[in-house]
Order: sequence, then C-alpha cells, then structure tokens
Amino acid sequence: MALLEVRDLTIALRADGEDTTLVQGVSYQIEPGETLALVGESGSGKSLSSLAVMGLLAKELVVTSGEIVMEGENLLDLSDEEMRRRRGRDMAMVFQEPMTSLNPVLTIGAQIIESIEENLGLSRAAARERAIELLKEVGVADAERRLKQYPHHFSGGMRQRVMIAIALAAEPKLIIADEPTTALDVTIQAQILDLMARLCREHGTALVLITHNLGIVARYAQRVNVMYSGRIVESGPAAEIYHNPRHPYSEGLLQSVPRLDQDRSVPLAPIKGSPADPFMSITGCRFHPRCDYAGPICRQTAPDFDGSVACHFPLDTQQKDAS
Amino acid sequence: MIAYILRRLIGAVLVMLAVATLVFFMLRLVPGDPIAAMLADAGSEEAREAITRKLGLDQPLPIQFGRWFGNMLQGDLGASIYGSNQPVTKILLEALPRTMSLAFLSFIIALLIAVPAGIISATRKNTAADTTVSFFAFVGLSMPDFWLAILLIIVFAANLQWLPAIGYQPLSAGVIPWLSHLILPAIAIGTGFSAIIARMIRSSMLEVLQADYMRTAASKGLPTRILLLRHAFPNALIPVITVIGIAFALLISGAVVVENVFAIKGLGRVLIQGIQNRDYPVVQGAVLVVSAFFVLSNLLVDLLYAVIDPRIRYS
Amino acid sequence: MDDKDLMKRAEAELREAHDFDPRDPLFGLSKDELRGNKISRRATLRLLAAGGALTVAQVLPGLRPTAAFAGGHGGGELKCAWSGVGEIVTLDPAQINQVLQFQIASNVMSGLMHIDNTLVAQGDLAENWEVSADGLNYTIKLREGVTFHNGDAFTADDVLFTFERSSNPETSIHSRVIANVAQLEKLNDLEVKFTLKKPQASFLTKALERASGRAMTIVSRGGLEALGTAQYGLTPVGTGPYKITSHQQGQSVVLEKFADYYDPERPKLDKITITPVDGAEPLAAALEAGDIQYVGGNPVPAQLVDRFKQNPDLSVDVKPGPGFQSIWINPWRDFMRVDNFDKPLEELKKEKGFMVRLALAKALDRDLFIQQGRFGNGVPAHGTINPAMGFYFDDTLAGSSEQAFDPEGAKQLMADAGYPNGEGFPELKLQTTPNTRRDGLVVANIFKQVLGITVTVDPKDFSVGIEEFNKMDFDLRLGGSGGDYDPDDGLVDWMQTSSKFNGRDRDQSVHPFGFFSEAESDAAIDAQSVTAKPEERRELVQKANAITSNKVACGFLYHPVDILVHNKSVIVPEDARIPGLHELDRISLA
Amino acid sequence: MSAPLLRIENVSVHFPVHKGLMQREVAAVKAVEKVTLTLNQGEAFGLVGESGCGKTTLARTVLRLVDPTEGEIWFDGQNITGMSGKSLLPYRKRVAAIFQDPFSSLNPRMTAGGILSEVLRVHRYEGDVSARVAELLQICGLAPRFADLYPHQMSGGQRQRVGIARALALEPDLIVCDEAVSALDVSIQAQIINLLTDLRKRFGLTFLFIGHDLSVVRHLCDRVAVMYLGRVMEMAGSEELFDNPEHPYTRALIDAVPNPDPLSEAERATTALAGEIPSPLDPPSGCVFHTRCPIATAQCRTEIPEAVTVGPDHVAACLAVSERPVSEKTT
Repeated sequence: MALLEVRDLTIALRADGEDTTLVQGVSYQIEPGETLALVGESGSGKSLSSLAVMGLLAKELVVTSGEIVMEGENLLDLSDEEMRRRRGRDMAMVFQEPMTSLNPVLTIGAQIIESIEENLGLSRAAARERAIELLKEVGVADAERRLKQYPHHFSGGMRQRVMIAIALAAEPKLIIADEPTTALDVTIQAQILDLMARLCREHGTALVLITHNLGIVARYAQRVNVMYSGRIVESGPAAEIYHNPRHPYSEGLLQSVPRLDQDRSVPLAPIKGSPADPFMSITGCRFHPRCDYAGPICRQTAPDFDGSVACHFPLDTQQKDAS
Repeated sequence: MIAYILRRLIGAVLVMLAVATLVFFMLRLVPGDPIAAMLADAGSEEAREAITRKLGLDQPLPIQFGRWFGNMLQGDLGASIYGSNQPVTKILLEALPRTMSLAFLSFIIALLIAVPAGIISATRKNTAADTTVSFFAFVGLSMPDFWLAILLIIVFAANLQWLPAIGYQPLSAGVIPWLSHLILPAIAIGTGFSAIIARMIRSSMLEVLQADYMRTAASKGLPTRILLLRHAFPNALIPVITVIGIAFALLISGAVVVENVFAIKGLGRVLIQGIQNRDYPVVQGAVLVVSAFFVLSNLLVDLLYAVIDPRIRYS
Repeated sequence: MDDKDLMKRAEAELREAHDFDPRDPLFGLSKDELRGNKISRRATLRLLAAGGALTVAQVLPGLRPTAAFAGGHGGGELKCAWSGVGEIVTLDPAQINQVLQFQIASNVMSGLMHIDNTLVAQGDLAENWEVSADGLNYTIKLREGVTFHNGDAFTADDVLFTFERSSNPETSIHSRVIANVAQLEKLNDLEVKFTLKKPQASFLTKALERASGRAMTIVSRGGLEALGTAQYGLTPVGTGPYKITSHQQGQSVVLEKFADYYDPERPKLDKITITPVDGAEPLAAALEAGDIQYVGGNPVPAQLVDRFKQNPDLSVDVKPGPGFQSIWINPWRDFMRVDNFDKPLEELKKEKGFMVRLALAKALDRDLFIQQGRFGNGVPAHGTINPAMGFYFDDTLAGSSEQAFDPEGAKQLMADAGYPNGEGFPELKLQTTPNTRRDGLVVANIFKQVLGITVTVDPKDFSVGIEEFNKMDFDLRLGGSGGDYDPDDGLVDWMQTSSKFNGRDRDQSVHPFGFFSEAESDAAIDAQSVTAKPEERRELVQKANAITSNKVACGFLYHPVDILVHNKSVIVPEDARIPGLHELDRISLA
Repeated sequence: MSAPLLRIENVSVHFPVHKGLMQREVAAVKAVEKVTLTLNQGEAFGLVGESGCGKTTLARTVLRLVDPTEGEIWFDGQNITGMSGKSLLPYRKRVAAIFQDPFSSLNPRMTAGGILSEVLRVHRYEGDVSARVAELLQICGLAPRFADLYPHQMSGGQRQRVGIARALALEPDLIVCDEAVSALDVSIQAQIINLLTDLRKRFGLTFLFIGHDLSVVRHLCDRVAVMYLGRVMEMAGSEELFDNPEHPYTRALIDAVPNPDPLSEAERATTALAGEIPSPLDPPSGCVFHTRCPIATAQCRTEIPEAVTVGPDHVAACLAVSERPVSEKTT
C-alpha cells in the first residue's frame, strides 16, 4: 500500500467569494522509503500541493476537491486538532529558506526540543538528550554547546542541518523538502542533499523533494512529477523522463539547462514565452501558448492525465508518427 | 556591551547639552516678560528693577547663558523666577516621581489592554472580534485624553464615587492611596496609548504570522497557544518596542493635559506652568529632564532589542 | 425686620457715622474714640468709611442677626479646593501676587490690622492705636503674649524686621505700599510708631492689613533664617490661627490648628487640606463626590454656578466682589486716536478718534455680556469703583455716564466718525488670556451686532499680553483688577497718568502717555488719597470716577461677584464672609 | 589576441571592523585579496565561487562603487583607480551593469520607457530619444508597447530584458553582470542567456560575468576565474578549466554540481566537500582552502600558494600543482 496517495487534489484561492484554481486535479502516490521529486517552475503549484498534505495551507487557500490519503485515512476529513497531532509525528517538512525558517529569538535547542516534547512526550531532560543525538546525526559538531546558540550563529548549511534534525525529531514516515538547498552554496548543497538522502535511506523515510533544479532530481530522485501551471503534466521514473520525455514541457525544460558536459558553442533551446500566470484563464492545454507542437485541439480541450502524461500529442507517439 | 552603553550615554549627554543650549536661546526669543508675570498687579518699578538685577536678567544674554551653563554643569539648575524662588532641582525632583508613577501605570494599563487586543485582532483578522478591537482602538485614538479624563471623573468619582477625583498620593503613603489617585489618570492616558500599541501589535503580528519560521513551527505540530505566545509574540514585539519608545513623547504630552485635569503636579505641568510664566530656569530644567527621558528611553529600547532579539549585540 | 427697615437703619447709621467732628482732621473722631482695642460702633463705621470700605451692602449683613451658629462644633478636618490654579506658588507675604495666595496666607499670618466682614479694619496684632492730630503719626500698642508657630515671642522687633524686609524691593514686591512711611520706631517691646510723609486715608487698610495689604503682614525672622526664603515661601511661619504642616507644591497645603493662637475661640477646625484644582469639571466632580467640602481660590467657573445651586448638598452664596474688568482701548491707534484727554468733553466728542472710543464703550451691552459671558454672575461696570466699596460706589453712574449702553448713540458715533454700520472700519484684535478667551468672544460678538465691526479674539499668555499692554502694542485688551478694597486700588493703580499699569514700558517719545491721561482726574485722585474726610473723599473719588468713565479711560465692562461654594456640612458664619477672602478660622463642621 | 580592455592589478579590498568605546579599527574583512586578472576586448570573463568569495565585491570595485584598498584598475590604457567625480564620467558611460534582481533595480514608479529615456537624458543623448528607446527594447526582444508598462506589469524575464536594455543604452564597452540570470525560472534563464550571447556577438561587448552556477558560467564565458575567500584559486579558458581542473577546490565545485542526467549521475562517484566555508573575518592561514581540502598537507597551513602556470593560459594557486612551462603558447 502506498504511504501517501493524493487523488484529484484541487486547490483554489478564495478572495471576495470568488475562487481562482491554482492546483488542478493533482494525483500521485509515494511508497514508503521512496524519493519522489516534484519539478516545475515558479507558480507550478508544487509547493501548494505539498502544503496541503501538511495541512498548512494559508486561510485563503481552500481544497475544493480531492483526497489526501495517508495509510488509508483521508487527511482532509480530520479535525484541525487531529491534523495538528499528525504534523511532526507522521510527516515533517524542510523549507527553502534556512535563513528565515528558524525563529530568530529562540535558541536552536529550544526549537528542536519543543518538537520532541510535543511529538514524543519526552521530559525536558530526555528531549534534550535526544536533541543532542539528532544534532550529531545531522553532522553538527559540538552539539551540546550549539544547542544554546541562536540561529544567527549558524551558517545557512548548518541551519538546514538543524531543520533536518527538527524534521527527523519524531521519526516521521514522510518528509517533504521544499527547495531545501536553493539558497545554499553548491558545495553545501551537495552536503545537505547527501545527508538527506542517507538519513531517509537509513530511517526508511519517504521523501518528497520539491525543486526546480533538474540536476538535483537526476541525482537524488527515483520518480518524478513534472508540474506546470497547477497540473502534473508528466510523471514517471527519473531515467525515463530524462531520456524520453513525453511532454513537450519536460523536453523544453531539459533543453533549457546548460550542462557542464555540453558543447558551449551550441545555443540553448529555451521554451518560448513566460510561465502561465495562474490568474489568467487559458482554454485548452495550459501549456499550448508556449508549445511548438500544439495543434487546434490543444487550444480547445485540456488533455487528461493518463497516469504518465497529460498531452494530446505525447512526444514518443509523435516521433513514431514522424518516423 | 558596556562600551556601547557608555558611548551612548556620552552621546546622550552631548544631545542634552545641545538641547539645553537651544532651549536657553529659544526661550529668550519667545515674547513675554517673566517679571511682569511674577509681579502681576503688585509690582512697583523699584521692585521690577531690583528683581531683574537680582536674577541677572539685566546682563547680556551670553553672560546669562555662560552663568547658567556653568552652574548646570555643576548640577545647579538655578531657582524658579516665579513665586518663592523654589530651586529648580527640587521642583523637578518632586514632579518626577509623580510623572514616573503616572507613566508607569499608564504603560501597564496600555499593555494590559493592547497585548490581548492586538493578538486577538491579528489572529482573528477580519472577524467580528477584529472589527470590535479596531473600533475601540479608533475610538481610543480619536478621543482626546482630557475628554476621556473628564468622563472618567464624572463616572467614577462624581457618580459612582469609587475613586477620588483629583490629587496625588506618593507611594510612601501606601499602595492603595497611590493607586486610587492614579488609576483614573492612568486610564485616561493609557487608553489612547493602548490603541496605538494594539494597532501596532496587530500589524506586527500579522507580519510575523506570515513569517517562514511560523510555518516551520506549525509544521512541528505545536498547539496554537505555543505558536502565538512563544513563536509569534516575542518577534512581533520587536517593532512594537520602537513605537513604545517613540510614543513616550505622546505619554508626556498626554500627561500635560491629564495631569492638569487631575491636579497632579508632574513634569508636564511644571513645563506648562513654567512656559506660561516665562519661568526660564524651570522650563530649561524641565526640558533637560524630558530630553534625558527621551534619550534614556531610546537607549532602553535599543537595549531591550538586544534582550528580545538575540541577533542584536552591541559593541 | 424686613429689608426695607434694614436699609433705612443702615442708612441712618451711615449718616451718623459720617457726622464727624470737624475739629478732627482725620476721621472726625476724638482721640478717645479712636483709642483702645474696642471701638464704638460709631467709630467703627467711621473707620470703615475712612478705610474706603463702608458700603450699604456690606453694612447690611453685619446688621442682620448673626447667622445661626447651630450645629457647629470644634475639631474635624476640612478639605478645600483652591479653584482655577495649578499650584500655590508662594505664601510668603513679600512675594504674594495673587488673591488666592493671600486667601491662604491670611489664615497663617497675622497683620497689625485685619478687615472684618464689613471691611472694617480691626486690630489684629495691634491691641490698640493712636493717631496724631495731623494724621501723620500712628502709635500702635502690640498685642501681648503672642507667639509664632515656631515658639518665638512676637515683639516690636518683628514689626521692624517685617518693615525693613518689605521696604527693600529686592526682598519684597510690595515696597511701594509702604513708600509713604517716613519712619518706623520701636518705642518699647510692645509699642511702635509709624511716621507718614503725608496723610493717607487708606493707611490702616492698605498698608497694615494682613490680607490685601501684605506689606506689614508679620513674618518670623527666626522662621526665615531657619527655613531659607524658598522654603519659607511654601511653609511660612507666622502668628496666625493655623500653621502649615506640609506643602507639596502643586498637590496640597496642609494647615493645622495653632494651639497657642492668641484668640482661644479660634480656630475651630483641627486640620485643613487645600488642593489646587485647575479644571472646572474635576472641581465639580470632587465637590459633588464630597472629596472637597469648600472652594477657595479663583472665582468658581461661572458655568458651574447654576449646577451647584441645584445640588441640595451644596450651598452657594453670592456677594458683590471687589474688582472690575474692562476693554482697554489703545488711543495711539490712528482710527481711535486721542492725543489729549484734557480737552473739554464736548470738544473731544468732535474728534473722530474719540467718537470711535466712545462708540466702542457705548456699544458694550453689559447686561448681555454678563448673561452670556458670566452666566449671569456680575454687576455692570462704568468705573473702577466697585459696589463692594458701597460708600464710594456711585450707582447713578450707570445712568449718567457717557459710556452707558446706548446702541443707537454708538451707531451714530461710528457713522459720524466715517464708519456707517462699521463700513471701512479696520478689523481689531482683542487681546485676552487663554482663560478669558470666551469672554472675549462674547464682547466681539456684541461689537459685531451693535456696530457691525469685526473684532478677532487673540488669546495670549498673561506674561506676553501684559508686556504688550505695557508697551502700548495692542488694539483692544480685556483685563482688569481684583481685590480692590479701597478706591486707591482702582484709581491710583489704573486711572492716573502715573498709574503703574498705564503703559509703563511705552516709548515716551512716541506715546507721551499710556492708555489714558487726564489732568482733572489726576488732581482729584491725588487729592482723595490724602483726604481723610470721607464725604469729601467720596466726592473726589466719584468725580474722578465719572471723568474716567465719561472720557473713556477704557470701556468698563463688569464687576465680578464673590461666590462662595461649599458643602452644607460646612458652617460659614457671617463674620467669615469677607469678599475675596476666606476666614477659615471661623469656619466649622456640622 | 586583442588588446586588454580591463586590467585588474593586484587589487585588494578590505573592510575595516570597528569595536569598543573609541570604535577603533580592530580587524579587517579581506573581501578581495591580491587579485590580478585581465579582460580582453570582446571577451566574456566569468567569476565563480561560493558566498564570501569576493566575486561581488570585485565586481563592485570594477564599477567603482567600492574603492580598492590596494592595487590598480586600468581601463582601455587608463588608470581609473584614483579618479573620482567628473573625471570618472567617461568611464561610467563606457561601463554598465546588470544586477540579479531586476525588480529591485528598476524604479517601480517609472515605465520601461521612462527608465530608458532617463538614462539617455542624463548622459545627454543627442539623437531621437523615443526612437532609441524603441530600438533598445527591440534589441532586447521586447515589443514597443513595453515602453508604457511599469515593472510590476511585467514578468521576471521581461524585467530583466529591460535591465539589459538599460545597460545597453549608452553603448558601453564593458558590461558587468552580477548574478544576472540567477533569479529567473529555468525556461526564462535560457532565453536571457541566449540574449546575452547574441548581444555580445552583435555589439562586440566585453562581459564580466559573476555567477555561482557553474554550468551557466561555463556556457557563457570564454575564460573563468574561480575564487575562494577573496583569492583567485584557478583561472583558465572555460573548457580547459572544466575539463582539466587542477585546483582541488575547482574539482570539488564541479563534483558538487549534479548533471541533469540520471544515468550519468548514477555512474558518477562524488564525495561532497566536507566542512563549512570559513568566515572571511577570520580566514585560515596559509592556503585559505586548506581547512576543507582533501589533499591538504602541513605545508598548506603555513604557506600561501602562488599562482603557477599549469597550461596554456591556465594558472592555479595550489602547492600540490607544479609549474608546467607552456611551450605551445609561443608557437
């Protein structure tokens, strides 16, 4: 059984009684211990759908349909209080900005310990012991002294280690990491991602990795969901998507990124236009204004997601047609 | 840290000396004759001249200034020109505990109202509770404090007769007399003050509630109470402290009016009466104390930052 | 005895009182009559007349059967508010510059004389006295066995010390009051002799009285030396019925019964707390709540009087008060210029500047002003002499004065001066203090209604306003005097060319005189000051008063009334009702 | 080989740190330490490195927003180090900058047209301003209607195009790009990279390109210098540097960048560089990289390595590499 199954999740922004759909019909599942990447550009809805899983959507954002089933239980049916108890215990989150994601006026220790106390019900002293263990596990040296320090005493990389320690505090089954290394230096990024990958493997934790960096996806994820403008446009094993992208957007993304092993003199092949504005209504496929392959039907009917791709003209079939 | 405080204190002294100098000369620019005020209808020409001579007001301004400044540096602020020539230091020392008591109580009352009100209206943004708090904040802000003071007197002193209408009792006379005399004026000042702080806490809280670390805290599954009181409130307090520091000015100007209504001779009233009578030494002394208050409260605010916000360390 | 009978009897007594012996240049009293500590009723009334304080109105209450003393008993604590003031700046007689200050000091300090409720100067520390035939020598026998609050014995040395202190303008602001004293001698420990430069009708009331006089209010040398002048100003030591046990400036003055006071009957209360209260509403609240039982200080705010009258717990007593308020008109402004007031009235009336002045004064609807501005509390004024000085007060002046209210005449004058219906007349500024701004607005409105001219009210702090007034830098100013117990107070201080307020800081090359200068009234005022014969003095006083009224020294507006407000639990006997003063030693609690 | 346009000679930039009652200077952050490099006419030069490496400070020094503590900057044969005020104006006209965040570097209350024409007017442009504005927009791939739009009405990529147009307005010789594409979405980033490449070719521009994304820098630049804690670790032609890195730090950087290819990633055996970047306030002694270097020896802790030539136009500052005389260069 899948650890988490998201079915037809639709999220809208509710303002002045009017709904603007930001995430439309997103479905995916993740197995225990698996690493699933959500890839997409800004506004693609990858963060929103994950916050919905955590029950942390802002008040103005509402789930208008769908189910989020974790171990057979629809999280959307739970009360606020039941959901709160699940957070931290069953699932945890690591956020993008290590510089702002820790409370600046509380010590690192306080911020780890409160989570342990709340979720494991340990005494203050025992929670402190556990916090020291956790810090050591995530590679923070001199843990006992550092517990008493404040976030501003920590570098970005160290803060992200602390965030990981907090996420791991109650040994959750699922960790959602939202762009965990975007703000970090390259060498530190590698450290953090290696650490996360190792810990998830050791603890058997499932990881949802949200990123826009295709390199990271290639190195760390087993399966990939490519998102565009609030929808999953393609889903599948990483190697499959990288080598045989079926959606024109996936292909475009891959061709947009300069690579270290590429000929410099060949220009990049960017996708034309700009990412779709979530507030702009587009009939048909939301990618069609930027798509080189779009036909008349793309302008009229939105393609359904068949579990692998949402496109009227997936690339492999086209190529077959062409060949 | 100590070096920082010392440096700030030296700066404070310099500011105060500059203020003292400025006030000395500005006061002389203001029309009005202190001797005339003093003699009212009683004075004879000889008395006028004799007093002018005695007070040195016949001397050229720079000499008057030099004398006053020199004495001030030695801690002698001179004597009131008016009435029985009370030493300015004595007048100020008597007024200070009254204003401090009033300011302290007003502040406590302001916080007692503002903190819950601000938090409630921030966490229940755009609900009935928020609107109610906003409404009262608006009323509190727009109601002149002397008017509120009079209302309070009419209700609590004249009609209900729960509290004395006027006067002041020092703390040495007992906590109950002290409090019973100060509670109405403190409410009169504190209400307007609390409206400002509540609005400030509200907007500051709203901002903090959006902060990344609040999301982190929520992701740990912490209960709302801890989220608000441990994570949001201390952070929300940081910008509020600045306002409190600045609003000290408001407290003093509020005190001027309210002290008058409740017949409490605090700093505000010393200042106003000094100005009315063109009592130069008193005004100079009072301004010096008020500016010291400002400078020190600003320093205090800065140091409070360091207490609340560990990122700030002064060197 | 109804009021009519009373009046008749009072008038008879007054006539008798002034039926003096022509051989006596001073009071028409024989030396025997004047001597001693008990003067006959006839002598009293004459003295009173000589002191400039005799009035029908004042005689009347004195003739009524003394108010019931029932229910009063000794002891207890009285809580007073001193109205309209933030703090009692000084109680040192040498520095006192406000009525509300000597209202308190008079209960703590003694003078040689003290006026009673009929404004008669009675011996205070003066046991008895003798006046020489030429009116220049006053030999005063001092009361024996009097002690200061600090235990020092009171002797002639204290009189000399006080005199020296008060004569020195560096130590006292009242040196002018005793400038007419050529010499003060100590005859023995209990006897002193004043020698005057010229006879002075008002000597006993103006110079030796303890309240309004102040100059000879006896101060304690020992107390001064022990406390220093600053502290003495807060807690002066005297020989009065109460001693000050605490003075928190701006908060409270606490008086306690002085056990060794020379009159064992007084004071009646054990303790009095006086709180200065500036605001009207807080005062009302405190009074209504019973926090305050008795109000002294500045006149109770006019708008509260009716409210207090309706309160069954409170007693409100209204009497004529000593003082006057005027609209001062600057004669150096071109459109109301008068270069020479000495010209006959008929000629003055042909000058445009004078026409305007007279029009302004005539336009003053004093009754309307008192109704609107003072909430009905006041008496129309046409001169400085107030009705509290009944004997000198000229009640015909209201009808006879050139400046009696006459809207048609005022309009006509303006038209004659070239400003029909106020057209072409410049906008004037009426200077007031912040406290009298409202009065100013009422006056401005009256000018607008009657003359069609625009007057804007310009409130200025007292110290600023008085400076401009003294420099003749104003159009119109609302101001006047309080605590006038003798004709000198109004006439000498305000109406003469040499008066102390008559533009004393003016540039004399531009303004040869201040707001008013008139030779005939100057002479009459000089003469009345030294005229001991009351009727002659009255004649001179009223003559001067009429000239200043007719030639518009200023637009006289109103005489204030003395309003006493207290809780009914406080018993205020008639002899404690001295206009403008508070005889706290005669007051008791029910 | 074309003539050098910009020469940075032994430039150091130190920021003083004050402390105590008298605010005495107690230390200095050595943001840039003894950097020497040359930009040839028409060349794109890349500066890469992680935070605190001094690349942005160096760029700001070139823009004369920061004064060098020591060393000289020569531009087109002129020493501009000591210049200030008016004498600097001709230089400012010839050097332009493009910044990371187009939103904060554009005045939100001005339209794109207003922003561009303001630059032109300030420098007394003598032609038809509105025609030039339209031309600049067109050059940067924006329709003429963009002249009337405000920054908030545009997407991030469009704003960056306006930023580029502004840099081009005065026909500069040198453009300093400070993380000019870092904030953009992947698909837009590619568009801007292509635009910059085109413009460079079209107008013969010289680029000083500051970036932290190695793939982008490699793609855009002819020559690259790798900086670490204020010092240049290695400098070479782009392909040479990424294909044959000599310095252990360069190698670690390249290792850390994941390739967007799961298969090649699976084959790559990478070890992340251990440790944190030391504080520039308190840099390590000797070779500043020795605290994280996998091959550091005791000598590295004391000796500051000199830059040595290790190949044609390829220098590295590491004690572990030895000088290789390059004969090919002369032939």
